[in-house]
Amino acid sequence: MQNDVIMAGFGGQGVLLIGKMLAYAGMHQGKEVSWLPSYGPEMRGGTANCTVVISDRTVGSPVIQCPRAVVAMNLPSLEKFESSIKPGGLLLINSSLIAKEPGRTDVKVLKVPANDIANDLHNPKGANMVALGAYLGATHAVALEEMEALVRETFASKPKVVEANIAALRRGYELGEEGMK
Amino acid sequence: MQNDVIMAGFGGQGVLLIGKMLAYAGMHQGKEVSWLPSYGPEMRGGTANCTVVISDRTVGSPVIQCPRAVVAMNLPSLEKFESSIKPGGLLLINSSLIAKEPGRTDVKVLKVPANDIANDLHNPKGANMVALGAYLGATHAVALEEMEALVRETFASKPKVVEANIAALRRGYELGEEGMK
Amino acid sequence: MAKKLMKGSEAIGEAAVRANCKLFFGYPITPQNEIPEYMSHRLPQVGGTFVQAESEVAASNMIYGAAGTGERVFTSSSSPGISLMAEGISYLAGSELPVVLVNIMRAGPGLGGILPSQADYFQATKGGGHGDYRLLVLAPWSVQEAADLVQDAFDLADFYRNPVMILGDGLIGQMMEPVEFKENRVPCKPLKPKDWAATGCKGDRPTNIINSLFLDPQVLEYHNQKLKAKYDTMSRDEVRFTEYGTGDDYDLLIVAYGTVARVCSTAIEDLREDGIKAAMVRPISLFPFPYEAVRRAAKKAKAVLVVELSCGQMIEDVQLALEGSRPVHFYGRQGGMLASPEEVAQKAKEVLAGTSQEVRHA
Amino acid sequence: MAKKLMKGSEAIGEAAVRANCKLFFGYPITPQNEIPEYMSHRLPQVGGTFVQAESEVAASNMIYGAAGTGERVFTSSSSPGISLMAEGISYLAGSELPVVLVNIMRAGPGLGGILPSQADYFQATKGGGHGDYRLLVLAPWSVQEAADLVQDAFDLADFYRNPVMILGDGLIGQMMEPVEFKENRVPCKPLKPKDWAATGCKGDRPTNIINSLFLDPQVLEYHNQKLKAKYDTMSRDEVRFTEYGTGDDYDLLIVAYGTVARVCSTAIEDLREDGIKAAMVRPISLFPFPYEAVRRAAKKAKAVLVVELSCGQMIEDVQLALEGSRPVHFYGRQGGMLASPEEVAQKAKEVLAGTSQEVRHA
Amino acid sequence: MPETVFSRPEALQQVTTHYCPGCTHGVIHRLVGEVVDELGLRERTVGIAPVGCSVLAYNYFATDFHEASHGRAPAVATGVKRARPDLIVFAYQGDGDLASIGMAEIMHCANRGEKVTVVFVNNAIYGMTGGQMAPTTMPGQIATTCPLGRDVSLAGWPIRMAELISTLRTPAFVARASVHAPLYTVNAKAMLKRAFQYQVEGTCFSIVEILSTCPTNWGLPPAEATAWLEDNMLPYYPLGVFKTPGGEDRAPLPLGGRIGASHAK
Amino acid sequence: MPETVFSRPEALQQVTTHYCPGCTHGVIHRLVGEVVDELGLRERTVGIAPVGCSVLAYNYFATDFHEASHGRAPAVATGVKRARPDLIVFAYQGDGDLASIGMAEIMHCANRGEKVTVVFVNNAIYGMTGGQMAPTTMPGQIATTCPLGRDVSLAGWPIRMAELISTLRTPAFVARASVHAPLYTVNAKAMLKRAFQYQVEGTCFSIVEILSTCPTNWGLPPAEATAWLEDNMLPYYPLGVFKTPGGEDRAPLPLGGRIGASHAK
Amino acid sequence: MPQIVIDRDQCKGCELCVHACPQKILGMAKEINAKGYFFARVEEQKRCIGCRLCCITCPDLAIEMHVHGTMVHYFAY
Amino acid sequence: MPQIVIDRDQCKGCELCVHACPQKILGMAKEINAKGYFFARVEEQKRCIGCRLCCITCPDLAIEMHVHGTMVHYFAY
Ligand SMILES: Cc1ncc(C[n+]2csc(CCOP(=O)(O)OP(=O)(O)O)c2C)c(N)n1
Ligand SMILES: Cc1ncc(C[n+]2csc(CCOP(=O)(O)OP(=O)(O)O)c2C)c(N)n1
Ligand code: SF4
Ligand code: SF4
Ligand code: SF4
Ligand code: SF4
Ligand code: SF4
Ligand code: SF4
Ligand SMILES: [Mg+2]
Ligand SMILES: [Mg+2]
Repeated sequence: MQNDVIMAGFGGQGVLLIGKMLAYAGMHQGKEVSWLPSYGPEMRGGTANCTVVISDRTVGSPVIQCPRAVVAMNLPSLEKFESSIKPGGLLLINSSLIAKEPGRTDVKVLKVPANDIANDLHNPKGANMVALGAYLGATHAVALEEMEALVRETFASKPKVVEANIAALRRGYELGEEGMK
Repeated sequence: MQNDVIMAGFGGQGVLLIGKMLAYAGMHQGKEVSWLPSYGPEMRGGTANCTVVISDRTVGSPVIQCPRAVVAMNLPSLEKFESSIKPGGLLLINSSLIAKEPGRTDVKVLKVPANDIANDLHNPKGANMVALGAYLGATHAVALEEMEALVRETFASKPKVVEANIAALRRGYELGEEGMK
Repeated sequence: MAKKLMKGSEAIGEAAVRANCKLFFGYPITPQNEIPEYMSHRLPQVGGTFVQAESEVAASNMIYGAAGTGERVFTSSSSPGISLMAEGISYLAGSELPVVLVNIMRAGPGLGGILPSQADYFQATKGGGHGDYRLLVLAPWSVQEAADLVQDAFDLADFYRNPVMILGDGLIGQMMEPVEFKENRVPCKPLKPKDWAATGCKGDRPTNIINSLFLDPQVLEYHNQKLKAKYDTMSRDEVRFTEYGTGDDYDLLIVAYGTVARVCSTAIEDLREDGIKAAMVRPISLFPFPYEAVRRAAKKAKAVLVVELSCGQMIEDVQLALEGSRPVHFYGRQGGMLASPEEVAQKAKEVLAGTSQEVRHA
Repeated sequence: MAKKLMKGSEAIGEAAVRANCKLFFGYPITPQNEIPEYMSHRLPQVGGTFVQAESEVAASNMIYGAAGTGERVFTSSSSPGISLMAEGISYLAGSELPVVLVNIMRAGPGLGGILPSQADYFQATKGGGHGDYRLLVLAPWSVQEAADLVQDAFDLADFYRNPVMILGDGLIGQMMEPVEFKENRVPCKPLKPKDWAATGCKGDRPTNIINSLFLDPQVLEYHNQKLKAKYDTMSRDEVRFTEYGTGDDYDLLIVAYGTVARVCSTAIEDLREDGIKAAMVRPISLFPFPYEAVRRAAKKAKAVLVVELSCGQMIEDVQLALEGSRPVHFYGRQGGMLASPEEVAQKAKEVLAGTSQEVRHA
Repeated sequence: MPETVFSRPEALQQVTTHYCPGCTHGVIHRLVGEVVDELGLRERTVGIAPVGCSVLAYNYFATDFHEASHGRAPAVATGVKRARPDLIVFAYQGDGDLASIGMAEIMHCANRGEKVTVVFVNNAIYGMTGGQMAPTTMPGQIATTCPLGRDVSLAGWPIRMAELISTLRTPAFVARASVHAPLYTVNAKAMLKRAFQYQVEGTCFSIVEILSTCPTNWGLPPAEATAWLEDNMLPYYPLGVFKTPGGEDRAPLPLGGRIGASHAK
Repeated sequence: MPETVFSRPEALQQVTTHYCPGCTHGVIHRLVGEVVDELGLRERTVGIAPVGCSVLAYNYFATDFHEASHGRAPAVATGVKRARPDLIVFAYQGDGDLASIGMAEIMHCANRGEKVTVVFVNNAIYGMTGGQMAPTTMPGQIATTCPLGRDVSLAGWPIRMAELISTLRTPAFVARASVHAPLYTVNAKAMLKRAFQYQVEGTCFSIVEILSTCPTNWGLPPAEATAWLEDNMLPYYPLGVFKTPGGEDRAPLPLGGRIGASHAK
Repeated sequence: MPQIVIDRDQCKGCELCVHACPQKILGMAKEINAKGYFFARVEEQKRCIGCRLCCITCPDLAIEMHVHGTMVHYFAY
Repeated sequence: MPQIVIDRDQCKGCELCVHACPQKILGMAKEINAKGYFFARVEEQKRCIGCRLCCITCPDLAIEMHVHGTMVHYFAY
């Protein structure tokens, strides 16, 4: 079993962070993982993305041209990666920032208003957590508990942030599970 | 037919020059020729030598480990090259400066008191010409006339030098021819 | 130590520190800036020294000086920077100094681009500098392997008194993967005191001289032959490779190294799903190249496919191994473009279907 | 012009002048100092420019700038100096600039010695710099051939927009032989106007840019493929070699290049006197290597002997050519020691007697 | 009809640069473009781009260009100028490029008195590669390879290239300017114009060191970056003309940076 | 028992050098050897030999040695000293080595303030390779790559390295001396001793530029070579201390070469 | 009469012009442009004295100045 | 009493010591040494003032000085 995902967004949206958290949680769960950021000339253009692979066995290629899932946090990311998703895969859209309708019909499309939810939870910076939760809910790539433990560990020095992020994560998770029904 | 010779002596004795003249004359006579100076760390030590090949056909190796002839203008040169001469070859010794007896018995040894002759001819710098003449007399590697023409050409601006050198050349040539009888 | 998720660049730096290397001299260049950056904060913590050299030329000579004292030292760079070290590397090899060089390859030639490439294979294995010398060249395919090989590299360098190069690509440098550093690691080679080092000649010992100059050609020839004998010993004792699926039957043998070999391993799985049997030999040591292993593994196959992020360089070593006994095919991407498992699988199918053209030297 | 006895170094310099090269940038190094020295007095006579660069690094970049204007330019150096040009050469190739580079090889690695060697074969033919690129490499065996090849080199460089290297050894540089320069020499390739040169963009023409940077990997991949196609064309059209005695029967084929091939030609004659039949293929272009010629010529022979002033580098190309079809043997001298006809003949006898060991990659 | 009194010079292409917001590389490009225009040199100018943030300069100038290898722009410029003395050649270099890896090439280009112009952009950092220490990085300034700030006892003091070059005996024009505020920019342009003029006249080598900001790697918003430059760099890197071709052999003491204009911040 | 008041220092091997008759490289070797002896440093000294006529220096000194590549001795010295700060490290360099190909390395070594000592032998020529022009070759001086004499309009003026290095801000000891006549040699030794002492104390980088003869490539008998040095080099390369670690940031004007001794010629 | 024209799509929103203007008549828009930056704009054209400091400051050549009628420049540029 | 000892086989015959000696008591031999050089020698030992200039000058360490009894040095070396 392998889960792989490209997470993409603006520089400040924290996609590299949730990618790393996903990889970490996978590792904690005893899986093989890899995390690969895009680097290159476009780096400074303001968009960022990373590829995470979580697998039961040695990770083959850490570069995934046709990922099983894409998490698009903004419009340019949707436009860049939509076409690459494996047929039958998952396209998770941050509908707070993306108004455009995706064109793909052969993938499962999950719209999550991540920023709106984060704002509702008084955690405006937590949109990435919502998206991460939704991704987990939709794929069960790693267990929610594992991720919650990681959040506690990561933000250990800021208890408020821990709680806010766990709330965001859980809300996302629910939406993710629901969406896949 | 190939003639090859290593000419060796102190830095100031003009062995590189007579080597070049030999190659030039050979070329003028329509032969294939090569001239190769020693270069390398010992260069500054004060000794100099060159290898000249004169051949009817394309010169194979311009490096001759076992030359058909050696012209030794001083003792270190004799010591360095004596052993390398091809059996049956020629060892021409400047007996003005070399008192030591050569050890080889399988080569023709020709002793020419080059400096003394040059001094006698009031051309103290002409010892190299004497040696060159002797080499030509002994081997007929190129014709004496050819070499005389070259001397005229080389020192064209200094008629006195031309005459002195031609005299030295001729005297050497005689000794060379005689010695081979 | 527990597993930690680390960037390849940082794992390489940390591995050096754990191999008791306290000295780094280097110059920034993408995509390996994380290595000097890591060393600049890490080395002072362990009492070590980080020096940002004025250039790669200088860096290669600083490690020469440092290695000459017998201390462990390394530098890292990327393709153009490694080219600037060509003279220095030839001196390091000629003077038999143990250093570790990391080349996180980017696409060339010239300024090229900053994305991954494997186009420095020739330079690394056949000698970018002048004269007869060899680097021991190790090519990791994962962050963990990078960390392991870096530690081995220091032992190998000391054992052979020879520069060892870690040849990775931008992916190795940028990727994060779990890494575990073993406590109380045992050197992979027995290590002797460095009594040749130039550290001040106490008492009556003759002076120690770090040198590659031998004006007497006969002495230099002996030196060359001594070096050659050393490289021959490496060729005998230091061949490293892994095999993938060679226990089974297969029609196609893939040869690939570094991260692109991971792509190939995925391709092989995909091919098996399609009922096509392929296996892989992955050279880990590029010099010495696993000629024998490739030759042996090719026996079972109908054809051999070499996959590289270059126009084809390692393929020559594969051809030297095979001596015409099997047709050799090539799939390469260049310029920072990466080969995908799908492309490799596609090419594999073409090879077996006879629609791919064999590579020969006309 | 009448024949003149010239030193190889001077003949090279004069050949460049006659090829209408009015620019030289270089740095002194033994054993090729006579080339810059010659240019420093000769170029001003023809309205040209000689610049003593501060280093070989600078020299390789000066010729880059000069070549970018479309003017003919060359530099020369010897092994360590060529290593310092590795980055520059990669840039020159990547930016497709026509320059002529002369390497009068000396013994290495490191500072080594100053006597003749052929140990830079790999560096010259497989790329000392980073990235996928090739130099067109020509190896003269006589002063006349050096003069001829230098003139051709300028034409080839212009035709292919690629650096061309003349690879000689200290003998070629120091030796005097008769040389003849033909008047009204016709270029060996048709030459087009250099409309790509950066010489100021008059009027509305788009700017001309001399460049090897392509940040978009797809664009860089196209660039790489374009370069590869050029190298393939060279491999098809620019192979140069001569054969020696291949018209007759022979048991042994010798492969050697440069001055050492002359030694081999003498050895072959000596061997014939002893009743042993040998022939030779002498590659003149080292890249492209005459694979086909070697393969063809080897058919008549029982075995092949490669002779080099190195530990064995061209031998790999010979092996690639032969694909195991004939046993390949090697005779090499290193460090500035020269092979003699006697030694080569002796080795030849051993090969045919079965007492020499074949070279294979284990 | 309104008259256009300020617009893009012809010597610059109509494109957007890749420079970060507020990076003064853009200002310096414009100044060079304006000078080239004003002297009517565009059609015979060849620029040399460095390896550094300005590596793509050839996309921004409407003149022929060479892309040089890191630090070697002065050598490339030498090659161009010696091959074609009729061309106007300028090299555009960063501080890592010129003062670190390219130290030998700039010193020798200046010392040979090559008739070329060097535009030297000193932003006290390696911009392109992500903020490593440059030879010009200020004492205490944090960079990715001196995470605790430059320690002069280990890395030495910042190098003042204008001063260094101006001590050479060979005649040259050497000046330092800044573009952190508009009236300094006016002065910078005047310096550049003199530099190019000396080349046009075939007089001498010319170089203008220009203090520039790197908001991204300094970790400051653009306006704060200009203030940081003023407060930290100006005192150490005084502005002025350090050498003129007719002037003294030895460098005059720097003129003391301030030009007679109020500083807008 | 007579007392030996002058003899070969212990830090020199009992061998004959390969230097040409009258070449002052030999004098400079002796001075370094004497200073190393007098300071008791032999057993912890590591020398760095350059590529140049002194390439075999490791055969002449009785200390451990590194042979550096051409121009890079300061980088090698940096490597040695940073690896083993307890060692005393000196680099011995010629003018082609240090001022031409090695310009970047010497400037940066000095600027980082590496605690090493550089013995810089300026003989205004490339000795080893047969007399090509060096950056220090005098205007009009004939060399094999400037057969009509150095033309400063094409090759620039000779570079004064001591002056150049002394303008760097990082503390250092920088001096120029000469060995063309015995009392100058006495002064040269004093300079070298100060230079090594600064290193022993861990104070700073130190360099002594020493004017030296090359009778062979100047084409002069040794005694005429010393006279040529005095007449041609001294006026252009003034002797003196250019910088001390406690001294001024900017270089003092040279002290004006003459030391209080009659010149034996 | 000077007229300042800011090309909103060339602007990278660095705000340097806003700081440079002695009249303080430039400001930042609340919207973003095609490149995603909040761009600069002229807020009170009529107070503009035509000093060109904004033009000279802009690193991205986003600002042009046009003049209707004649105008005196305070300094040469 | 100073005593100057010149090692004839270390000498390369450069004559620098001859020029350096303020007493002009050194000269060159008419024979050559093992290296092939005309070597320097002391011609009038008793006029030697022990100034050491010859020792300091010699590039080849061919000159040693020994002192019998005490001696004042004119300058420190
Ligand atoms: C030989 C080589 N070494 C290193 C690099 C990596 N590199 C690219 S730009 C740069 C530094 C640029 O800094 P600077 O010259 O100050 O220019 P800036 O980006 O600050 O304008 C470096 C080290 C390279 N491309 N080539
Ligand atoms: C990379 C490289 N370039 C060039 C040379 C050739 N080379 C050897 S010594 C030398 C110059 C030496 O001159 P200098 O440093 O002045 O020392 P000197 O011989 O005068 O004492 C040169 C150019 C070399 N060995 N390596
Ligand atoms: S990194 Fe710095 S120098 Fe480079 S473009 Fe950005 S702000 Fe300018
Ligand atoms: S060539 Fe010159 S520097 Fe070298 S040893 Fe001879 S005299 Fe001295
Ligand atoms: S011209 Fe002057 S006053 Fe007008 S907007 Fe620009 S800066 Fe402000
Ligand atoms: S200075 Fe230019 S880029 Fe910056 S905000 Fe003003 S108009 Fe925009
Ligand atoms: S010590 Fe003085 S006086 Fe005596 S020989 Fe030497 S130089 Fe002459
Ligand atoms: S100085 Fe020394 S080498 Fe020269 S002549 Fe006198 S003793 Fe001999
Ligand atoms: Mg910078
Ligand atoms: Mg010198």
